[in-house]
Amino acid sequence: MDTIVSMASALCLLLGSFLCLSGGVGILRFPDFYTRMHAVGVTDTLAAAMILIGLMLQNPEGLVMLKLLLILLMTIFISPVASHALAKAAFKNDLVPLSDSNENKGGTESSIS
Amino acid sequence: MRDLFAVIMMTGIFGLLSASFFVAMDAVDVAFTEASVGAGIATLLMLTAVTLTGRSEDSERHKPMWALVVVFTTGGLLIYGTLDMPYFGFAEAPVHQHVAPRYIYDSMQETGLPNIVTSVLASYRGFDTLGEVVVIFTAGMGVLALLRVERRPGIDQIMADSIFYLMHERHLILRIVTKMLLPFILLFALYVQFHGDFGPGGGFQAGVIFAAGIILYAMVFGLNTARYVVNRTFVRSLSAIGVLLYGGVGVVSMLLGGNFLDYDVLADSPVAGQHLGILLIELGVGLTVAAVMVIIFFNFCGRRDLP
Amino acid sequence: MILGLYNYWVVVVLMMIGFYIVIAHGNLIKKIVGLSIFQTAVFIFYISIAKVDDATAPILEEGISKYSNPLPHVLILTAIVVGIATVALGLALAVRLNEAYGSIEEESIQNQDNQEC
Amino acid sequence: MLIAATIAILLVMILGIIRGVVGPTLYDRILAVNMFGTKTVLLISLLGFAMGRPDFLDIAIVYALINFISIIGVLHFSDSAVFKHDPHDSGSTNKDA
Amino acid sequence: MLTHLPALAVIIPLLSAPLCLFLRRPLLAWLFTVIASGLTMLVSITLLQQVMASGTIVYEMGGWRPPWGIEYRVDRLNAYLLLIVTSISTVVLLAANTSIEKEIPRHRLTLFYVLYLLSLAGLLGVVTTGDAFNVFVFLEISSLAAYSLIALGEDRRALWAAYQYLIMGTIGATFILIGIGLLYQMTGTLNMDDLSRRLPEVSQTRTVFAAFAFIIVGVCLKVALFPLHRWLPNAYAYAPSIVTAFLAATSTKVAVYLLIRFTFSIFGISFSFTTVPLQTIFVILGLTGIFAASTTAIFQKNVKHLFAYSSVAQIGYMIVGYSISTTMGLMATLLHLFNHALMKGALFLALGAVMYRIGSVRLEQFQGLGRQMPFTMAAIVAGGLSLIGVPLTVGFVSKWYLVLAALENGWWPVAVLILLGSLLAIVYVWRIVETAYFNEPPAGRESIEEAPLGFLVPVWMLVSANIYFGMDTRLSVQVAEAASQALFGVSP
Repeated sequence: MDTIVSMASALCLLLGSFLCLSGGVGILRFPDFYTRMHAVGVTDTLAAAMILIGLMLQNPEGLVMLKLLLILLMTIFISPVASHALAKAAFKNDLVPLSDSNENKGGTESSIS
Repeated sequence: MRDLFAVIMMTGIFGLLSASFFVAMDAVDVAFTEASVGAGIATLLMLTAVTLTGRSEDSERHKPMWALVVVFTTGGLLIYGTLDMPYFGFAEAPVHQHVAPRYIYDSMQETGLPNIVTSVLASYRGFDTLGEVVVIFTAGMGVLALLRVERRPGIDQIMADSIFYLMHERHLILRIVTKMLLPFILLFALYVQFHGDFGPGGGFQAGVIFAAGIILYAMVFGLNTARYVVNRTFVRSLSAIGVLLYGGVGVVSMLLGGNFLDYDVLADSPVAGQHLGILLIELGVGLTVAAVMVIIFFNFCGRRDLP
Repeated sequence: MILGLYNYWVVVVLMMIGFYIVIAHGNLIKKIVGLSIFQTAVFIFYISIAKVDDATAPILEEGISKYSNPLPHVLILTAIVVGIATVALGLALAVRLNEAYGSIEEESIQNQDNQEC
Repeated sequence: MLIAATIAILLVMILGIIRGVVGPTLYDRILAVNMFGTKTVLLISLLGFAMGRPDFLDIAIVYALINFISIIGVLHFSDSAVFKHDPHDSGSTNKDA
Repeated sequence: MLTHLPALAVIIPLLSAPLCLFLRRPLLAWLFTVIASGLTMLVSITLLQQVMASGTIVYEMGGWRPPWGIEYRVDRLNAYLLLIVTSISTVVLLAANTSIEKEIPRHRLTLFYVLYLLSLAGLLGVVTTGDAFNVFVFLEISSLAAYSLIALGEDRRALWAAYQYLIMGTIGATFILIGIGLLYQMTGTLNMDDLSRRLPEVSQTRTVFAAFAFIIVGVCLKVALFPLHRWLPNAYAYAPSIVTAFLAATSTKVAVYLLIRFTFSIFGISFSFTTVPLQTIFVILGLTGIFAASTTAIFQKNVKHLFAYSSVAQIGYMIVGYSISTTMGLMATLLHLFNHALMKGALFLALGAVMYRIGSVRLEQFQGLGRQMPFTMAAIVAGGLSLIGVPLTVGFVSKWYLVLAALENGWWPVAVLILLGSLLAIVYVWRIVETAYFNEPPAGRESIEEAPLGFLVPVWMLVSANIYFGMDTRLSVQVAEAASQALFGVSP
């Protein structure tokens, strides 16, 4: 039983790390803000959840478990909301998404800083 | 980087990074504070200031030679100074031999708290902490003296049309999530306040988190709504009451025959007295810090909507 | 082994970056940012002093005998508060300066002052 | 496993910092900060377990909260006029970011 | 209650500040502040008497023994400084109600008093404490309050001055923090007394040397020693008059105290003056400071600026006396601390009176003032004479001892230069006298009256103290001598 749980924990952690890394590569390599946002916003929540579940499976005692659960809940709530608000704000402030007709790498030229 | 917003974003990252470093260095209490202050409040304040002053840095960047010389001399001197220092993490260093062992081995008997940082902060070096509270109080008063806007008729209307209002109208999802989170944040602040004796945390951190909750509320629901909830005069008095509570504990212990801030005399047994004293002064710290943070933030924001 | 000091050297470099920003840059907000970096670097320095190898955070628990030094932590808690207080006041001054001079650049403010004299 | 996950997260943090430094738009930086914040939460939780004292998760909670608040703060101020005014519209052609 | 005196000296102003916030009426706040400051003065007088009679008093904060807890340690030097700070603060405050009603908007008056009390408490804390880190905390309290107080000035340049002061002051404080950290690293203690006992073992290490350098530079920033004085003139010139009078008379003095405390008590005389070439550096800097600042003062058009530069020059004298590093030299410095506080307090308060009547302190505005405001101008002249060092004023006493100390050491060139510096002081004081007494008042300003009593009483209190202590030197010389002998370890 113990081995199964620790295996599951390791698996979750591994998956989480992989998702993290893919998100990291995404934020670095993708061409414009919205695609980067997509890469990070999606993987972030799941990766965090995976890692936290992996930690929960490490059999901590009550209070720690509760705190982990809280963090998990908060990430699940906060992360998508933040992404949503961010994308919305960017769009409102005239950041044009990259499309085929638009060869401009890395967002709109006007906002290079 | 000439875009000040970008600079501030990076400062925020720096704050987060140094806070993780503090965790790795076993300084959990410090990490707690740095996270809420360095990455949270300080960033927010800088952002507010930048929206008030303009975003770009437009002076010609000339690299003054003298500055480089000064910096290299100081840096060189410091490096030179480190050469004779005990190595990093070396347990036999004088730092770990002279004063610290007593805190580690005896504080449990003397104050009855498992969190050594809290017992040193609140009891052994309680006077420093009184100074700390007064520093933050001073900053609050200073900001108030600099930025306070006299309330005039009509200004409320202008404020209602301000961007606070716009924000309020626009983000439905944010509002709902904030409403859900807010009670939790405030509850968590209370937990940090009273759990500080056993785990990382204490009055200062709790105050900052509490203030952060109110600031969040102000940002999402508008400054006016927030002002309606937390009255200005009340917050001002609160900041003074916190300091007075702290000092009052000291004065009471003086009247009961001990030295200033000597909590031993507050109750029948020294340990119980220490418990009571630490609880009270942490409460004082929390009150002042929360109130001052709110004062600072509200005054910065209130300044922006001047006609 | 002189490498046992590497941690301090990194801190020194950080400090000097902050210090350079404070004294060399002309933008008032940036100066404040530099000041806060400078101070944070000093905090890291103190916390480095407190670290003991193989020890853990100074919160007593059964079964643990080695703790890091709690005193620098206490000092830095106080110093962080002092830091945020300074930052808040500095920013408030910068805001007022911007209202009074219409600029947050050192040079521009100096120039306006010199004209007045 | 904990160590591996920690290293992976540190790596991602570095990638995030690069994005934060490179920009190019402000929203990229905000995104980087946001991601950095989430990763810090995970890092702290992992460190707690790796150091054998997992009862310090309070810090991670604070991080999550503060992260949220500061992102909201940034967005909130992004509605202001100063924010929309781009520093380099008017003549200056400096691109040293 | 007598045993609690050292703590009370700091706690009274510290806790009065938040209480003062509840007083909405400016008059009440003023009365309250005066009472708090007066009480503190009584406490420090009693303390000085006790210390002179029975030696050092130790007070353990929180009841913890020193290296673990924070200790308040009042010896002769502290008690002397405490008396200077509290008495000047009280006298200056007497004029506050009249002065600031014209200079500060009404809704900020209460805040002004709160900040004033905080600044006072911070300075007293720095002076009394026996713990190195506690110094940093209280230094920041007083500095933060001082920045805000300066920024309350009417002129927009006050803001700029406050900002510059903030940057320089914070750099200084951070340097001190680094220095304390390095010391702590080498000794493992923060208590001053304990530090002085544990330092000799490690005094030959490079770390302690670096710590010394950082602390000295940091403190010198606060002292406004010559090349690091840039923040001072503007800060003094544009702050509200009361603030200028208070800060000019106290804050640099407290910084000089810190310098003495760190070098003499903590690092020890032999380390400070033999291992490090501090003596030569400081004599040169002090003398250049005297000449550069006095010369600049001569060309100032704003009288507040003029006296601010003169303050920088006077700090030069203190530093010279200090770096002679004999009992006599240190005694001269300590005397000058006291005397300079008296002179500058009187001068800046009198300028406040001029500001109150005319609304400006530019030199050309002084025309004809000799006849229009005779008492105020007489006070300025008396203060000026004291600055020059004319016999029968306090300025003479300290310069006399300073020259004696230099001669005793065989440094006759220094003695000559000190006297030459006084000649420069004659020039800038003469400029004011000339404008005020030998010119007709400009058109349209014929109806200026003498300053109100609210000003004249405190100004003349300080001026008469100037003259009294110039003639009857027993009290000040006795205390200063005892303090400096204690620092050199000579039993009196």
